[in-house]
Amino acid sequence: MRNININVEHVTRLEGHGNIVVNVKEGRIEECMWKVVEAPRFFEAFVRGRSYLEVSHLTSRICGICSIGHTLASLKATEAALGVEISEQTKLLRRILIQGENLQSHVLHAYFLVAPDLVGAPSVFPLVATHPEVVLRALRMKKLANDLCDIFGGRTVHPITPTVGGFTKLPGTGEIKAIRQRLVEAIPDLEATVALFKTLTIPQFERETEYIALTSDEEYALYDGDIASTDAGVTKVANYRSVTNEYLVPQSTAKYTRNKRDSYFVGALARFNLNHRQLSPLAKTVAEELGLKAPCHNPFFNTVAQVVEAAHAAEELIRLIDDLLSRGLRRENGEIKLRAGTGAGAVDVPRGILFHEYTYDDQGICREANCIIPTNQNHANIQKDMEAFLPLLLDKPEEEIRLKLEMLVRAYDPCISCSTHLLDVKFV
Amino acid sequence: MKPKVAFFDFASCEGCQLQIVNLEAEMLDVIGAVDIVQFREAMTESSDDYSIAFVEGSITREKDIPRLKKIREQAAVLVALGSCATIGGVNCLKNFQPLEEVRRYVYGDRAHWYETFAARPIDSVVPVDFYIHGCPINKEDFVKTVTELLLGKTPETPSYPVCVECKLKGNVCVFELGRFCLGPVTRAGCGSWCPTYQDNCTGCRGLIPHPNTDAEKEVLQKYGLTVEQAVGQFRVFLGYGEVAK
Amino acid sequence: MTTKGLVQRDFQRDEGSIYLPQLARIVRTEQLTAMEKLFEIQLSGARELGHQPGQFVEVSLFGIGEAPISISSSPTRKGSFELAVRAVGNVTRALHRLEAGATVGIRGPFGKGFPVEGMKGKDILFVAGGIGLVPLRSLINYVLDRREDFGRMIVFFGAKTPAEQLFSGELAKWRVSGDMEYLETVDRADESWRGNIGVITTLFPKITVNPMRTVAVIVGPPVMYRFAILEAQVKGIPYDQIIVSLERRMKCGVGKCGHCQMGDIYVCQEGPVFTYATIKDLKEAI
Amino acid sequence: MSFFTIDKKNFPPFLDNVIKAMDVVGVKEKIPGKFEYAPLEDSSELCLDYDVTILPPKKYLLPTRESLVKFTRGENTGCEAVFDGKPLAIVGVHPYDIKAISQLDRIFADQNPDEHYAKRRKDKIIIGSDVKRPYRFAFCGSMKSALVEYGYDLLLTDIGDRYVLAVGTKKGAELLAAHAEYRAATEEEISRRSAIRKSIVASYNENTVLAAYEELPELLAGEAGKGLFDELAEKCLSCGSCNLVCPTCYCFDVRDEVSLNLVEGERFRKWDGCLLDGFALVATGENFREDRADRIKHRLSRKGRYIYEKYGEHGCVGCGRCASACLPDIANPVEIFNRLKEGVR
Ligand SMILES: Cc1cc2nc3c(=O)[nH]c(=O)nc-3n(C[C@H](O)[C@H](O)[C@H](O)COP(=O)(O)OP(=O)(O)OC[C@H]3O[C@@H](n4cnc5c(N)ncnc54)[C@H](O)[C@@H]3O)c2cc1C
Ligand code: SF4
Ligand code: SF4
Ligand code: SF4
Repeated sequence: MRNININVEHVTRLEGHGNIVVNVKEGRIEECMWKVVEAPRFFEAFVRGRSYLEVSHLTSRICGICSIGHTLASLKATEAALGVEISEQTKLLRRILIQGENLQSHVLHAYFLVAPDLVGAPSVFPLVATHPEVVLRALRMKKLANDLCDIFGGRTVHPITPTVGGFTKLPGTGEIKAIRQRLVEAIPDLEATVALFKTLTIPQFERETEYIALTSDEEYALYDGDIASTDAGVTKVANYRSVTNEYLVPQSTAKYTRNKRDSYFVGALARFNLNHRQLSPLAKTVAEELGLKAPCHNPFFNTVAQVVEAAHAAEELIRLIDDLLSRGLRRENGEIKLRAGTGAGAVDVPRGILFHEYTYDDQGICREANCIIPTNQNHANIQKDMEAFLPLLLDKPEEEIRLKLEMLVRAYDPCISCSTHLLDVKFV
Repeated sequence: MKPKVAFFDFASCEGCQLQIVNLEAEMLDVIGAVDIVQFREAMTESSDDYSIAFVEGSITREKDIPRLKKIREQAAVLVALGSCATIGGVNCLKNFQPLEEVRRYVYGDRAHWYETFAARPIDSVVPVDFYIHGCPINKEDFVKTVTELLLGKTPETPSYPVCVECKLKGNVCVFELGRFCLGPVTRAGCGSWCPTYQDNCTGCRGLIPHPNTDAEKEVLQKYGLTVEQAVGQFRVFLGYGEVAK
Repeated sequence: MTTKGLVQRDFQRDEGSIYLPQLARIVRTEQLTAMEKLFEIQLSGARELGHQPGQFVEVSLFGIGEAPISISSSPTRKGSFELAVRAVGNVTRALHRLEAGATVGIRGPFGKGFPVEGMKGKDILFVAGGIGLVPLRSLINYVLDRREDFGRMIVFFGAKTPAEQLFSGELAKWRVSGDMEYLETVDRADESWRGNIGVITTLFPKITVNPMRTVAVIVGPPVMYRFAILEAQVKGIPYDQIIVSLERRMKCGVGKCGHCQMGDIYVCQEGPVFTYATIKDLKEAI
Repeated sequence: MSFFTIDKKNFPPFLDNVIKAMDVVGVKEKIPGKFEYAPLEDSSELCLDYDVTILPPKKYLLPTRESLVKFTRGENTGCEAVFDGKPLAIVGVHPYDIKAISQLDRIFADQNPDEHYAKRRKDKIIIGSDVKRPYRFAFCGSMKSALVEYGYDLLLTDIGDRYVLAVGTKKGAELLAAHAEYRAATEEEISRRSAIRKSIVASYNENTVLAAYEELPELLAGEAGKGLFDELAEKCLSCGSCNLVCPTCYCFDVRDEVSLNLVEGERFRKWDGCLLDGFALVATGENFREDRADRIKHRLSRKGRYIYEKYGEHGCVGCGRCASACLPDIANPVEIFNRLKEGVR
């Protein structure tokens, strides 16, 4: 009988620090753990005492990769707390921004972080020599998404223009028309991406779990909506705590969550399972071509769902931009009336549903803060998946077990530095 | 012979490393000029044989110090990457609240499991050779610094304030838009990123040499902030320095 | 009050750019001290630079930048010219990494040199502090090569330590030369040093001059000027016969970029050589 | 000097024709109450009823960043000068900015002529426009810059329902002939023009420098104003805004930049400012104008003394941009000159 022990320190090609520990004695699994060891940054603790105008800029620094998501969730929570209404134009601009980030993040994850595993390369850099046209295509699509976020948000990492009630500066119509043209020209790149992913074999593994995502009757929800669960139906964002139920575990500086079962999945696959009927036409055909049918319980298909969402993002962005151009852009600078209050806001960022909640005093100073990020909500599910997946791999060489477990974690596209920055707080 | 380059991070949001990945096609020029041997966020292959180390993030716990010292010993050139590493950045906001209360507030009764001390920039622990400022860094700044290192030139950060770049762009001063800007005492190099989008500069690139911070605080008050609020403006990114005390 | 002769200029003239360097080759290098290195440079076709002692050139290292460097060789020595450079920043350190055969860009000669015509027939007191010897050497060798046109030659040279003495080969010749009275000093001696110890002003009492016939030429670090000029005045040398060469930040060398201004004077155009008379009332000068 | 008249309804078509023929920039409203020079796609974007622009038209003659030399490094090291001049019409330039441009023309042509400036300046067409609304900080009356008689190709004066156009150069006349529907100005229109222009000079009477134009250099001579400049230095941020917005400031830094392959590169110049901390700093660490008070006095001396002593006209055209750009409000030349005048008395 075999002894296996694997200790992957700082799994690579993901954001933040996490370890995989596996210990098998004579074929018996002694230890199988997904440990998160990121340095905690106590984010909520230093948002308190800051003005409502600063909070979204500070919480943006929770995560570099989904800083647009954090900014928008933070603004929505602050606007809910202060009772600020936003215009149709602002909603439209924010939808464009969040689709832009989804496109950028999914292309980065699918091409740069996951594809190397599927073609047996340690990273994207060697692919520059072996598959130059693939790498250039990935870079082109990522540049398009980044440039779009730069135009609409001032900056793709830690955006500048989104602010409470609207935007400090609007993009020019010339810039918008130019980026629209590039989106149209990017469709062939998306089709080539689908063709590439059709040739890659996605590991087969299934484990049924609860899936949670934002949902709305108007659209395939990313920016606005209610909380939907495959096990528990729909509930308002305001009572998000009843869904997340965070708890601490010794092995991780991040907190774990559970709802109806002992873990749940958030992210592209959850959004697909819950809202796939509202996908754009191109996205639906891409799902079919890649063999992704709802409900899908294979966590490795999260990357496939991301490719589907990338196609959706491209088509949706063109539609949203046309809507924006037809309305015409107008300068809006509404006054913000301050009031004491508490409010919660949620958006579905690339890695899953993200909750922010703030309490403000009547001077607009933040007194309490709470953020629950997607990767936090997935830690328990990763742990449960690992415990179910390891037994199927016991006959494989140790190297392959290590790679398959790492690929499992990467499929979730986790953002660990996020998960420990902000930890749920029991109002102690 | 291409110099070997490695990327490391401590307490950070990894936005600065992402900016490097966001160089897109120019990234190919970078890997044409240098050999990236360690970059956990994007690469699995890794080696400890490097001569230039880019270090992102602040030091926030005892456990980080040995790892940072090992990097300093190995690297001929250590470059602090981004505000968390160069000046402490947003992590230092935590330093203004009594440590114990912060840990209890966030971790509740299990606070003792998570050790932490006042967040600090890299050069408060090990000597730093060059700085790439900003939160996030400016992509062109990174390429310029790499180019200058390859040329054997001292990578230069502007010693003049953000106002210079703001005026060169013909921006409307954001003080006239009712905002409170730290541009006059903050190092330029970002192309006055935030004021160009009509938001105020919050000083993420650190103070210029010999800043007249008293005059800046006076200006902030003249435009409507209380003394306490004016000092508070300096705590977002410049919390580690005296100016924010 | 009329605006002086303003005319709407016609900009048709098409000359080259005043910022475009010509390429030149380093033919010889010599490490003078730990910090200073000598470069013998030849223009293409060994063309003469056509400089006066005291003038400078802008040396270009493409990609690094440009730096103003005094011409250290005398125009009487043909075929090439010499620069002596101390490594203090980007351009100067990059220059130190170059060997014979390398290419550099040269612009110039720029500025006004030492008033050699006016010094004919006069006694000359050379006061060289440290790197100040670099531009003065051009004048010293010029006077040596035309020795009969000039009166007495008194050369003071002060260095921090014996190891930092520049052009040691030539100093050895000057110590025994009948053409000049050479006095040297160091701030800090080492065991091999037998000579005077102290700052350069300690050499003044060792000589007597006929003040009306004597021209003092003083070049050194900024801090030295006040004291050396005082000593020259104590000797009775008139203000318009005390000559200095000043350093300022220079980014163009052609009187446009504004960095080298001292009051309303552009050091790169009206200097770097000045008589003390012209700048004694200028607060920014010394 | 020949004068023509163009009815207001014929001015937009004239401008649109010019826009079709060449690149045109003009004064546009950036945000309500703030104006800038920017490309005109259509004559309706032009706004002549403005007080001042954030940056002067100088940026089209001395760009904020301008390549001077292109070079290659390595085996075939080489370099060549970069000259860039493309036809451009600048529309709506106020007299003080026209006077400032004429001064730059002289300075860049003096001693070592700067061909980069000359070539860029050569094919610029300046269509001036007399001031309709004086800027509250402007003091052109005191700086002989309320009106100009040269330095423009065409100069518009609004005399109610039509413009009187003064033709400054052959180029201006040709432009009119090629693109405009216009006629010779009548005596009556010309006299209405000079009446309006007299009122423009008078409109600056509330904001004047007490000392006479020729007296300013004395106010700045020797140790004058020591106490005043020390007081201002306390509040000065050394941000350089007063230099950078000024139409007559032209100091520049020169830097090299190389692409990542370390072969192709360029030497460029970019705007600099004497108020900036490192302006006179050399490699050995010596800063020849370290003290803020000296830097402030140096700027004022450049504006009210040094250029006058060399060119016979002051280096300040009284536009008031530095006064509004200075956050601590210590850069206003009117206040400084007047306090020097009082101090002296
Ligand atoms: C007329 C004239 C003649 C000269 N002749 C000679 C000569 O014959 N031989 C000679 O060796 N030199 C000579 N010099 C001096 C020489 O020009 C300078 O040493 C040279 O310009 C330095 O250029 P660099 O690129 O090496 O330094 P730079 O790289 O330009 O040095 C400045 C660098 O130091 C940095 N810096 C900023 N603050 C400080 C500080 N406080 N302390 C130190 N550095 C700081 C700057 O940011 C910049 O990066 C002369 C100068 C003049 C004006
Ligand atoms: S404007 Fe200020 S806050 Fe914004 S990037 Fe530049 S230095 Fe940082
Ligand atoms: S604008 Fe005002 S604060 Fe800035 S450098 Fe000029 S005088 Fe000083
Ligand atoms: S000094 Fe001030 S008022 Fe005079 S021209 Fe310059 S910006 Fe205008």
